[in-house]
Parts: sequence; C-alpha cells; structure tokens
Amino acid sequence: MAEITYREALNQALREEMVRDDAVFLMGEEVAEYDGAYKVSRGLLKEFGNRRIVDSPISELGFAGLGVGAAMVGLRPVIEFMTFNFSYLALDQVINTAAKWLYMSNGQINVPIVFRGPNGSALQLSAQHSQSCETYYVHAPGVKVVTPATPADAKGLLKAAIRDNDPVAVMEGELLYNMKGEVPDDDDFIVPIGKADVKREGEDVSIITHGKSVHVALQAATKLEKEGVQVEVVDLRSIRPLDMQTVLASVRKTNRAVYLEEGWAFAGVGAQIASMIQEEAFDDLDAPVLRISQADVPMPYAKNLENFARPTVDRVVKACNRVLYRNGNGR
Amino acid sequence: MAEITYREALNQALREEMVRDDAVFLMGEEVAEYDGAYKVSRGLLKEFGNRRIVDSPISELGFAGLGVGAAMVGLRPVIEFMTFNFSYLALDQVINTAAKWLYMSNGQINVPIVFRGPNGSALQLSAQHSQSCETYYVHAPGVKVVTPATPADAKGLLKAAIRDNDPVAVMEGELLYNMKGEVPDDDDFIVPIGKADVKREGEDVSIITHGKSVHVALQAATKLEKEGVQVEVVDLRSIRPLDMQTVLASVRKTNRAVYLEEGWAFAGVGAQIASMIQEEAFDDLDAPVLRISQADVPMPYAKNLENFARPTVDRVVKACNRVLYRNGNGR
Amino acid sequence: MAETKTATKKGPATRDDMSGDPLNGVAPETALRLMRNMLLFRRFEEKAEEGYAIGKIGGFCHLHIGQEAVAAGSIGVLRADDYVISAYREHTQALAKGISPKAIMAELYGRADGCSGGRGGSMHLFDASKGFMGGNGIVGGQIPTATGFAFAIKYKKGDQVSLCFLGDAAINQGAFHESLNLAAVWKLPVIYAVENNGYGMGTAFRRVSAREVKDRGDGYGIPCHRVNGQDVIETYTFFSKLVETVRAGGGPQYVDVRTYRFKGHSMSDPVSGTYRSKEEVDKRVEQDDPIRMLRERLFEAGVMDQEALEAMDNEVRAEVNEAAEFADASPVPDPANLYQHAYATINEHGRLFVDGREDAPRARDEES
Amino acid sequence: MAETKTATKKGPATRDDMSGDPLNGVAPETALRLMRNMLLFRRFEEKAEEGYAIGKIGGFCHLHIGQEAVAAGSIGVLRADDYVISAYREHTQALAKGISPKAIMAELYGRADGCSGGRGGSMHLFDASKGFMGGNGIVGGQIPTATGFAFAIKYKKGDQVSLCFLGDAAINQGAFHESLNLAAVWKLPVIYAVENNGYGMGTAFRRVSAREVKDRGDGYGIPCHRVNGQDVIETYTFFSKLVETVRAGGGPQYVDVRTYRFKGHSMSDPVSGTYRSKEEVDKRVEQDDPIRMLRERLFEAGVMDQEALEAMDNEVRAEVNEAAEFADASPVPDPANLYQHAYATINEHGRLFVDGREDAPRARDEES
Ligand SMILES: Cc1ncc(C[n+]2csc(CCOP(=O)(O)OP(=O)(O)O)c2C)c(N)n1
Ligand SMILES: Cc1ncc(C[n+]2csc(CCOP(=O)(O)OP(=O)(O)O)c2C)c(N)n1
Ligand SMILES: [Mg+2]
Ligand SMILES: [Mg+2]
Repeated sequence: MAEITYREALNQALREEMVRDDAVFLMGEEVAEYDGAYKVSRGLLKEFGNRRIVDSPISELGFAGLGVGAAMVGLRPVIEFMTFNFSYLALDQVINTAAKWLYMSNGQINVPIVFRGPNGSALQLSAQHSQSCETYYVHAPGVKVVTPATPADAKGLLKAAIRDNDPVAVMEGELLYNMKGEVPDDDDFIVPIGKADVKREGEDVSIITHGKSVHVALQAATKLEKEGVQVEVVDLRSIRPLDMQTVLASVRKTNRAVYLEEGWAFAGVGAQIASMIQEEAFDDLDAPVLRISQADVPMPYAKNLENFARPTVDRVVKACNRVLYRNGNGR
Repeated sequence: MAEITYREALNQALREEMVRDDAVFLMGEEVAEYDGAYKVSRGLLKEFGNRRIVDSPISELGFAGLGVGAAMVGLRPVIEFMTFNFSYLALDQVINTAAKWLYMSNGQINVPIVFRGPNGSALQLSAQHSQSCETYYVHAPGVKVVTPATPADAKGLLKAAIRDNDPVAVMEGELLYNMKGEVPDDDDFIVPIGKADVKREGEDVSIITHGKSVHVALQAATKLEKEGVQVEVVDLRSIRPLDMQTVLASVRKTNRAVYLEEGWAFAGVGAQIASMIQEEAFDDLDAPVLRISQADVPMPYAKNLENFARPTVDRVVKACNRVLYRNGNGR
Repeated sequence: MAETKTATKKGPATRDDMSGDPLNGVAPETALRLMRNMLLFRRFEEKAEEGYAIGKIGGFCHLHIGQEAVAAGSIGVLRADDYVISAYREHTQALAKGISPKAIMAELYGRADGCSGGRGGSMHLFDASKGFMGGNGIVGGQIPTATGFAFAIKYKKGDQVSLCFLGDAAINQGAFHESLNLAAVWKLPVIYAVENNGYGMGTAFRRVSAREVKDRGDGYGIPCHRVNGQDVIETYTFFSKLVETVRAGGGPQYVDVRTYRFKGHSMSDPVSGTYRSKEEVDKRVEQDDPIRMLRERLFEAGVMDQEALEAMDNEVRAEVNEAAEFADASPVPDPANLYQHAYATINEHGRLFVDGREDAPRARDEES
Repeated sequence: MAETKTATKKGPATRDDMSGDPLNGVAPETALRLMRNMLLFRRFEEKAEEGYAIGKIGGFCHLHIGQEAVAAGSIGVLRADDYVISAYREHTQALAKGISPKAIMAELYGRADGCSGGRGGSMHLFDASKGFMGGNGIVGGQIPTATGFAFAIKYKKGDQVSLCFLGDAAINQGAFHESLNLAAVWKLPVIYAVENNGYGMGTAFRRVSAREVKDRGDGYGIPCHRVNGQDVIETYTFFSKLVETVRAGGGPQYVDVRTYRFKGHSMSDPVSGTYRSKEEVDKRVEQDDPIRMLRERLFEAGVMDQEALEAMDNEVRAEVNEAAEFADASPVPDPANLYQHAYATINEHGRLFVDGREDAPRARDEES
C-alpha cells in the first residue's frame, strides 16, 4: 500500500498492464510526447516507445475506430479521449461497431478495447467541455462502463478494463486526478467490474452514486451525521454491469434512497437506478427515490452559475431530508 | 378530414410549411430525385425545385451541421436522416452545436432546425439499422423530441416542429409510413409540442408509451379488455418537453402504470418516466411502475430472434397483469 | 447464360504486355479459377434474389451482380491470413475470401448454420478464421476498422494486408478522411478499394462530388490508382502487384475501381427508372459484363470452350442450389441463446442486462 | 513595446507590386487601422493573461498573441453583414468583427455584461448583430456551421461571405472533409482559413499529416491558397481580393495562413519546453512579429513614426484597461436566469426541464 494520486494510479495501471502484455498500447491526442493533456501517461513514451504510446491526430472517429479494428485482431488498445465530450464524434464507432461486432458475428470477434479519459465538469469549462457522458455509453448493450472515484478504484478498474474482453469505457474525472489515496502495490490488484462498493455504512438513508459525486455524497453524509442521520453511501463503480444486489441490500436496510449524479437527469443513470429500485424493492421503500443531478441546462461558464447548476452537498442533504420526511437542521 | 397515410401526412406537412415560408427547405440523402428513401418527399422536388429540396452526399455530420449553421442565420432547415441510426455520426453537431448555441450565446442565436426520419426497428434490418435513438436526443437539454404515432400526429407535430424556434427531432417509424388515419385538412392544423394524448381511456391500469409502440399498447388494451381489464393508453407524443400532467393524472386514476418502449431499457425513456412517476405520485401507486422494452441485446436478424427480442403485446399484457397482481387469462 | 447473346461483341479488355496473350500473362489455371469464382458469385446472387422473392430472405439485401470481377480479382490475390472488411454489399466478397456458399446462404435465410449464426443477415457476414471481418451497414463505418487491422499488422510486425472495400458514396464520409490520414501518417499496410459503380443508391457520384473518385484520394500522401473493375484479368494483375507492394512495406494505397451495378441498389430499388435510364443500364450490361469479358479472353486463349464453360456453370449452379437447400434445412437460431455473445461472458459480477425479462441472464452473484 | 528591441531587424515583408511602396498599395489610413487593431489585440491578450493570473478569468483561455495579423488582415476586409465563426482561440477575431473590448473582457470575467452574458467564457464569444457567430470548443465543429451560413447566403441570394477559421490540427477532422465537399458541390460562398501555426497543442502538424496544410485541400475541387499570416499587409491584400472573388460568385476557397503562436496553447501550457524549443520560439518571435513587421513598413513609408506609434499604443492600452475595469465592475449573472435561453421559450406545454429543482421552470399547463 502506498499513498498515490488518482493520476499516478491510472499511470501505474497502464504501465503494469503494458509490461504484462505486449498487445496493450495507448493511443490518443497528446498521450506520448506531451505525457497526456492531464499527464496520466507521464513517462510511458520514454519507457515503451512510440510503437506502444501513440500520439494521434485530432480524429476521434478515426482513431477510436482504428482502435476497434486493432482490438478485433488481437491487440488491446487503450484509446484516450482527451475528454469524453469529444467522443460524441466517435460514437458511431463505439455503438455501431465496438458494441455490436461480437454479437453480429455470433461470438467470433471480440473487441477488447478500453476508451478512457476525463468525464463530467471541472472548473468553468463551459457547456461543451463539462458534460457527463455516461448515458451515451450505457444505453446500448455491448459496452461496459466504469467510473472510479478513488485512486484504488482507478487502478483496479482500469487494470480490469484492460484485461476485459469487451469494450469498456473508463470514465475518470479531471478534478479527481490530484486526489490521493491508498493503493495496493500488487501488480495483479484488480477491482472486479460489476461490484459496487459501500463507501460508508449507515442505516437511515442510502445515497447511491458513481464517479466524482461519491465525494459529494460523503460530504453530505458527514453533514447529516451531525444531525444524527446515518447515511449509507453506495458507489456503483460500474454502471454496466450493475451490482443491483448491493444497491437493493442497502435500500432494503434503509428504506430510503437518493440517487446523486453529476450529469443531466433526463434518461440519466439515476433514472435507470431509481426505476429499478422501485421495480424490485417497491414494498421496502418508505419514500420515493429522489434524484439529484446537474441543473437541466448546458453548463454555464460564470463561476456563480456553474456552482448553482451543480449538484451540491446542500442539495443532496435536502433530498435526504425529504425522503426522511424531516425538515433538516434538527428542525 | 381525409383518410391518408402517415407518409402522406408528413408529405403534406412539409409541403404546406414550404408554401407558407420560403425559409423552409428539406435536405438529406435521396430526398430530391429519388423522392426520399421512404418516399416521404414524393413530388416535392418537382414542386419546389432543387434550391429547396436538396440531395446531399452521405455526410451526416456535415449536412446536419450545415443545417444547423443555416438555421442560425434565418433558414428553417428540415434535415432528413435516412434513418436515425445513421445520426450517431452527426451527434456532435446536434448536442454540441444545435443544442447549445442559444444558451451559450445568451439567447442571441436561435437554431430552428428539424431533424427527422425513421427511428426504431422495421423488419429484419439487424443490429445497426433497428435502433431507437430517443435517449441520445433527449438526454442533453436544448433539443426537443417528438414521436408521432398516427397520421394526424405526424402531420401536426411535424408542422409544429418546423414552426418551432428550437431544434426538434421528429422520430418517425418505417413501419408506420403506410398506416392510414384521419387527418385534418386545415393548413394551420398543428399538434402542440408537449401535449400527451390519451389514446384510449381506462380505469384499471395505464400503459404509457410513445411512437410506434402506441399501437402495441392499444392491442394489449384490446386483449385485456376481453378479460375485463380497462386499460388507459397514454401516448406521450412529445418526450421533451414532457406532459407530466397528463401522465400523472392517468396514474392517479389507475394507480398502476407500465411504460412500453421499442428501444433499450437502460437509461431509456421509460426509466425517466418511471422514476418521475414514483417521485411525484408515490402514494398513488399500488404497484411498481414496470417497463417493457426491447431485449437488452443488439437486434438480431433472424425473424424468430427479432420477434423474440421485441416488446410484444403479450409481454405488455403480462406486465399489466403483474401490476394488477392478477394471473391473467381470468385465472 | 445471360451473356451468351452478346458473345460476338468485343469488350474493352486490355492487353498490357503487348504479347498478344489474351490472359495478359495470368496463368490459365488462375484464369479458370477466376471464371469459376465469378460464375459462382453470379449464380449465388441470382439465387439470393430468388430467395428474397419467395420470402426466405428478409431485411435489406444488396446484390453484387455486375461487380463480380472486383471481388474475384482483388480478394483472389490475398492470403488466407489477410483481412478483408466491407460494407453491406458483400456476399461475393465473403465467398471470395473462402466462406462457403452454404454458410452464407444460411445466413441470408437467418438460420443457425449461417456464418453469423443468423444474427447478422445479408449485411453482416463474418468468418474471422478466414479473415473475413464483416459487413458494416453504416456507410463508411468499416474504413477505420480496416485501418485498425493494418495498425495491428504493423504493430505485430506481420506481413499481412488489410483490404477495405467501400462504395464511391462512402468517400464523402468523415471516416474516410480521418482513416486515410492515419494510414498515411503511420504507413499502414492497407488498401482502400473504392468500388466505384457511379451511384450511391439513387445519387450519381458526380452530383455529390466536384472531383472524380480517383482525385478524391489526393491530399493524403497516398498513391492513387485506377483500374477497370469489369476486367478481371486487369483487376487481378493490378492487385497482384499492389498487394505485393503493400506486403513489402509500401504503405497504404487508394484505388478507384471502376465498376457498375447491374441490379437495383437493394431489392426494393428497380434496376432503372428514376436515377439511371434503361438505356444506360442495358448498354453497360452489354458492354461491361465481367463474365463475358473473361469468357472471350479464355476462348481466345484456347483455355476454355463453350462446352467447358457450360459444364462449369452447371457445377456452380448445383453448388448454389445445394447451398439453398442447406440453408432451408438449417434450423432457426435458438431463442434461448438470445443474450449470448452480447458480451464475451454473459454471466458477470453485476447485471449486464436490465430489460427485466425473466430469461435475461442474471448477475453471477445474484444467482447464488 | 516588446518588439522595440528588434526595431532594426528586417522582416520578410513582401513587396508584391514592385513599386517599392512599403504598404504595397494599401491606403495609409487602412494600414494605420490595421496597426491599431493589432496593437489592440496584443494588449487585450496581455490583459487577459493578467486577468487569468489573478483569477479573474477561469476555465480554458487561449491567446492569439503572434497571430494578430491573421484576424486583422482577413476580418478587416469584411462587411458588417458577413459572417465569422471560429474555434476557441477567438478573442481577437471577435474584436476584429466589432465586438467591444469591454463586452469581451466582461465575458472572460464571466459577467452579465459579457457578450455572451457570462455563459460562454473565453471559448464562446458571440455577437450575432455583428456577424460574429461564435467560438466552438470542439475542434472542427465550426466548419459545418460556417458552411451552413454560406448555404443560407446563397439560398437567400445574398452577397455576403462566410469566413471560417480553423486550426491546422482541425483539418484532420471528418467535419473538415465533409464540409469542403459540400461547399464545393454547391459552390458556396465560404472561405476556410486555416490558421496554420504549426501545432495542435503539443503536436507538430508534420507529425500528424503526411502532406502540408495547403496540399490537404486538394481533392475537393476548391482553390487552395497560401499566405504569410504574419505580414498583415500581405494578408490584407490577399483577403481583399479573395473576399471579392467569393462575393462575386467565385465559390469556396481554402487558405493555408502561415502563422505562429507566441504563447503556450492555453494558460496551463508553457511557451516552450516539451514540444518546441525555446530557440525556435525566440527565433519566430524575433523574426515574425506581425506588429514589428507592420511598424517597419509604416516607418519606411513615412506614415507613422515612433512617437505616433507610442501614442497609439497608449491609447490602446487605456482602452484595454478600461475594458478590464468595466468587466470587473460588471455584475455576475443572475442565477435566477439559469434556465433562460436553454430553449427559445422556457415555458412550454410540457416540462422542458426535469431536474426536479424547485426553481426549474414548470410547464405552462402545470402552473395554472
Ligand atoms: C451512414 C449511413 N448513411 C446512409 C445510409 C443509407 N445507405 C445505405 S447504402 C447507401 C448508398 C451507398 O452507396 P455506395 O457507398 O456508393 O455503395 P454501393 O451501394 O454503390 O455499393 C446509403 C445512402 C447508411 N447505410 N449509412
Ligand atoms: C474534438 C476535439 N478534440 C480534442 C480537443 C482538445 N483540443 C483543444 S485545442 C486542441 C488543438 C487544436 O489545434 P489547432 O486546431 O491547430 O488550433 P490552435 O490551438 O493551434 O489554434 C485540442 C487537441 C477538442 N477541443 N476537441
Ligand atoms: Mg456506389
Ligand atoms: Mg494549430
């Protein structure tokens, strides 16, 4: 165990998997000579050379599709999108090729590719650079989606994704890259895809969430604890496949749930989870499952507007209070 | 009132709006000389010439984006996607430009554009040509989405969409084009965007749905009626904006709801509606809101597999019975 | 045979080497193989047309009749371990790469013995073991994929070639542009063969491009070629050299393969009428039938006579009939396997499928 | 001024007409206007840099220092009703099209008086009334939009011009390819001006293209040009002619505008170090400063002297300082308007916003 940053954890995962398997390579804009726009691939060009760490032109559709083709014939590409915002341009290759080739070929052609990069908002990056793109990746079957919230999860999930035989989107967070945490040194440390993680236990209400929002949920839990409310925080970690067992166990215990996500609500991840909870644990619910998300507008630039549009700790606390039918602040 | 096909209804809508406003033009693959791949634009080239009925190269990103630009400076483009499956290629222009320009420019630049074409599965078109694309269009704010199920709705909603000052996706259905129905002749007949339609009244259970699935819902209702169950069928018609008033009124009456959609469940339209229903009518629900959708796989080609993967009348009936806590067939 | 009636017409077949050899140096047995392949392709497509008419085949179905020489003359020079990927008009290309007529016909019929298990249909044929990597129904979608095969070949220091077919209309897609640039920058062993039949559905290429197909390859730093894709001897000779060039490290190549589609775009599109006249089609069918052109060469070279040709044709017809019988006898796919192959393993930690159906595979952990 | 120390250096300024006129036929008052504009651009960008350093400006911020002549020399020839659209490095282009320094600086500060109401920021500047149609942060995303402006101009039989700026790295995007073809086929009045500063972030263009920027326009049937974008007189003269050509129905044009970025890609990118050496940058700054180059011409032509230049610079500095003061005094946007302009009318039949917030506008019908 060492305390390292989320960025270093991703870097270690890439390095270790590249050492382990020559078929693994990293491709994307600025990943090689520049060490990555967010420095996730720092030092990898030096260690592995430009055969395996490949700077690409700004051609998201092209290089994502190239990766998909390479994956079909034996390589294990890791395709970095500088941010997932730019990957709308590549979506056809993700959904119409990567996600379908195995099925359409009746199991003949695997597509073991990883798409990774930061997702969601950072600081004042405006409408085009602040989007949470989970929905576009989870809706169609054929792709897996993971959203590590901590350095350990980042390392373990990225390693699992690279070893996985399906396309996996690893959605990181720009604001997480500098976060520190304990990470196992073991070269074979893996966080299995499809396992949620109870990041905090509690009996009164479940906040279910994923990605960067886990930390907002934990702050809300701390706040509520001071008011005597015990919050359980369930981090999905993996959105597809989905660990409903852990989600349902938590809801059956607390009887109340709030879904928190960074992105938009309409057909968001929260919509899916909330509807599944009420489908499968209807009688266990003492209150509706509420959802907290970004305001339903393109993210504005101005700092005050951006903060206002975000799903804040206060909004989460308020939602918890609502499902607990309490007024909050001890009132 | 005349009985015409859904195809003719769309054709009339285009024609009338083009007569009414010179700023309206139609662009897409095969829309002009070929009269449209599905003959929706039959005769329009002859009537309006190639200034206003424009055959484009196969460049979805390019011509959709061109339409967006033209819309910003005073035209009212109707962009036909031969099917919405191909529009993943254009998604960046839809989400990062069309949906955001008005907001980012602080209200200076409207984008009155219509994206239209068939959506969802037809007959044995396989995985890449059978997708229901609503989720990709409704998730991000800035676009409106309508899904006419009848000839009258097709005409009224397309006309409303063309007159609307925002980007509107009009999602049609290949299998609907030949359907006949009564359509008002009035040149100013409009179906307002954002108004759901109760296609059948009933007291026992609400099937909420949109698009082609409305007809599946109506068949299920007929079947259930024979067993003494009165089904209400609510056709959203417009997914964004969403007529929750009508949805909630129906659920408050029947206390039971099933969402039926053609596409995939994960972060689908049904997920959004189901979660909103439980959020807003929790105490009115006597059973969980169930969702019926396509099987969660890429659509297979073989007829038997395709039928098996579809959300059939039987599956809807079964879901209704489940929320009614009855065994069905009078048992 | 349809082309018998034009047996006396002289086609525009080329004699490159001026030797007077009607086969232009191509070995007689090779020429005969090309003939057999093209006949097989033609008869197979005719059978598919029949199958569609009687409702055995559904969905979209695009025939390659008229373009057989392109598949025979290009894929015919490849090794088994070379990769081919195409669009949706790919029956004959799949045959050329070695998938059996039975497996393809069964696929068109949507049966379990189809080369894609009945899941793909006409537009999505696969046999990875033979290097046939699919049909992509999204125009232009296969171009980045083919580029990826070439990237992998170079990465693994192999000497295979990736052959990518695309239609003339596909070159207006962004995927074309991005791919050609990537291939040029990294000098990848890929051949972009544009089957230039002059139309994308009902749209003549010249209506949607200010320059010709060959010229549209300018700008990337990739050699641009043009070949008469109706003449299988020319096509074969050309691709023989080109593939060797690429195998030897010559980098990406772009080819304008001139050809013509004798049938409608798909089964619902009439052969002529809206976008091309009957006269145009008739003239091209008469002048540019690849089978007739090769037949003339073979007859002239004395390698084959009418009798031998008819015997070959009968053999091929029998093979195709057998394929149809095989397809018809093959069972439909088992719905119990509906979820299989949506993912590599369908029984994972966590639920992969959320459609709420009872038959959907559950998560590994939930079962215990 | 930074460029004073190189006052004696001779730049590569061209003398097209051989007349010996240092202004190459450009009217003195025009040349002075170009100088004032470039000075304004330079000082504005320096102020923005300062504003970023002290935390008044956030997000991504890309400066145009070194590339001022491109904006001045091209947009400078446009009419008010012509359209300009660009990427995210567009402060000076917005200034050139007539948006006031105040409105732009206020936008960078995220204030209500900003030209985008504080919602866009550095990458998304707009003034539709002046024909400045935005900054698009998606590389290549503005190219189809500009093509659409041109389509609309032609459709309405207008004689405006659509001027599209893009970076050298953007030409590897599919949007570039599709747009140029559309413009060529329909002969649209659009100019694609590639600001070829040699790099896309840290990637030298030659590493991601097998051919030069100018050659990448081959293949479309569009005239391809090259111009020295550091020399504002050359740029202005060139665009004057080009814009007239387009206005007269000459159709789309493609221009490789050679330029150089004197600063890092964005505020977080150092000026030199990783992908370009200090020597390279120093040399280019010394040789290719557009302001110095014009100053030499003006001095030589006797149109301006050092004193006048300094007076002009002081004037411009004052204007920029005022802009910063204005920005700082401007209020932050009112959160009560958060939902406004997400749609043309936010109070529709049906709910447009489903985030469950109390302050989200409800449906028109629900309120009653
Ligand atoms: C992205 C996309 N857009 C449109 C279509 C519909 N479509 C199918 S085939 C076709 C024409 C393609 O022509 P071409 O590439 O020349 O190939 P050909 O049919 O002539 O072999 C079109 C427009 C599609 N399948 N994919
Ligand atoms: C589609 C997309 N991919 C990647 C990026 C990240 N990015 C922003 S600017 C840039 C470099 C663009 O270079 P160029 O087009 O030459 O313009 P310059 O910055 O030199 O003015 C990159 C890769 C983006 N904004 N959009
Ligand atoms: Mg074609
Ligand atoms: Mg650049």
